[in-house]
Amino acid sequence: MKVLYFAWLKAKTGVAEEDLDPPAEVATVADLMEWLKDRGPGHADALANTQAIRVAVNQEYAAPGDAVKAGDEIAFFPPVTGG
Amino acid sequence: MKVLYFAWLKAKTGVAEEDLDPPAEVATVADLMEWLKDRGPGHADALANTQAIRVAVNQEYAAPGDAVKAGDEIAFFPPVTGG
Amino acid sequence: MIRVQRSDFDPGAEISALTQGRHDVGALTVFVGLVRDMAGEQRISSMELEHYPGMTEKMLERIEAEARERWALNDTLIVHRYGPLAPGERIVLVACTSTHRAASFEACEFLIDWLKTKAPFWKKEHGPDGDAHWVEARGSDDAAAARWNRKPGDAAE
Amino acid sequence: MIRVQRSDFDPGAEISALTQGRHDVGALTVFVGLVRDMAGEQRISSMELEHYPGMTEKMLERIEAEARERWALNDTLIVHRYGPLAPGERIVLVACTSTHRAASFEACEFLIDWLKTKAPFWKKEHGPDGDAHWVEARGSDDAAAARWNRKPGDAAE
Repeated sequence: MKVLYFAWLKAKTGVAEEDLDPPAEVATVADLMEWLKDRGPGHADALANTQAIRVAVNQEYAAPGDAVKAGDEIAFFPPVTGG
Repeated sequence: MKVLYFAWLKAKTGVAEEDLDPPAEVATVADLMEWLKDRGPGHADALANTQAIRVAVNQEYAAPGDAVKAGDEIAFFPPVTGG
Repeated sequence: MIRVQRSDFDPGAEISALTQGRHDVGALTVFVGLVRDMAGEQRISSMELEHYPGMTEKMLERIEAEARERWALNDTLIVHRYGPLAPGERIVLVACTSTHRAASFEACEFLIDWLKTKAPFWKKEHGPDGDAHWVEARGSDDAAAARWNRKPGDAAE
Repeated sequence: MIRVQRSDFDPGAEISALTQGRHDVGALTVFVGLVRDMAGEQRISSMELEHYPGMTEKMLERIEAEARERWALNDTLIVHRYGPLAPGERIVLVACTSTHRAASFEACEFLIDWLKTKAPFWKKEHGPDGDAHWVEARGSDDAAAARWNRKPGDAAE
């Protein structure tokens, strides 16, 4: 599973991208966010306010209950501000 | 008084512009239109359908009841179609 | 600024002039109207655009002033051609710059809507067989322009 | 067409490419977004625009396809930059051509409204003292985008 962080989530976690292999019980976006928080204080800080975070699974916007599985590309980022 | 005709009003009257000196009883736009119709069949045809004609007095849109006087520039034209 | 001219204009150059060297423009909206080779079912081989010199400039200036009163704009530009025009040629350009996009879009649409119903231009279309007719004003243009009429008592925007 | 690029673009050239040699385009609406040197009360000395390569293109293509389904358009174009940007620089261009102006205006506004809330770009503003912050999403942008949401049962336009 490839996990990407953008904008201030990248700054807080200190990584742009990581290849991870979470345990089988990590089945949804919400599960993954909880599991990632244990990777360190930077991750915990970045993922603390779930309201402020948008998620994409395989480059499609996803909700907390959506499934994640091995091989997926999961991205965490703030609400977008382009244009 | 300078009278101008544009678009199909110019084609029907056969003139773009004429300097005229109508009698004193021609006091309004409506009076002027009636008076102009007597200038010939072209003028009568051009000015027959008052609904289809817009008028400007001194380059400002005007209504049938608006005053006209010596020295004014009066223009007759169809509804505009620029842009 | 407004310009009424026989010659073509360069949209890129007009846009550049509005934004070049400025750091206070966040949004630019531009509209360009062009001659099509069809009007409804009718084939158009050329067009003649007549105007009322003097009154045209006066009306365009007034429309522009109205836009600048209604919206917070950095700049506005109207360029309108007259004379003979072939299909594919540019007729009119309207551009507005503002700090924010909503104002630039609204003002640009307002300018072209009012111009179409108030500026004294008349189009004559020539068909491929030499037939020609004066274009009739469209009710949809009146309706578009009327969207911007203020009701009595409207607060300034 | 959509393009995501680090380099600047030439609005005049982009407009030309959409209209050159065509006789079926009656209306072109273009929006250009630029970097301002102020954000509210805050002075901006530069900006960094981050994006999500891959997803950005996918979202822009989807937004473009949605516009072309909703309106009768000749063509659409979105060009969006990323990377470092100084005040006065262009960020984004959105352009739509159509036979009629209402479609070109509406589609152009739709494209920029949806792009602003759906395309994965993030702006970081740098102040004159070296301070920097990520720009926060604005409720007014969400509201602008929501105007275009279809209610269930809406007929195709």
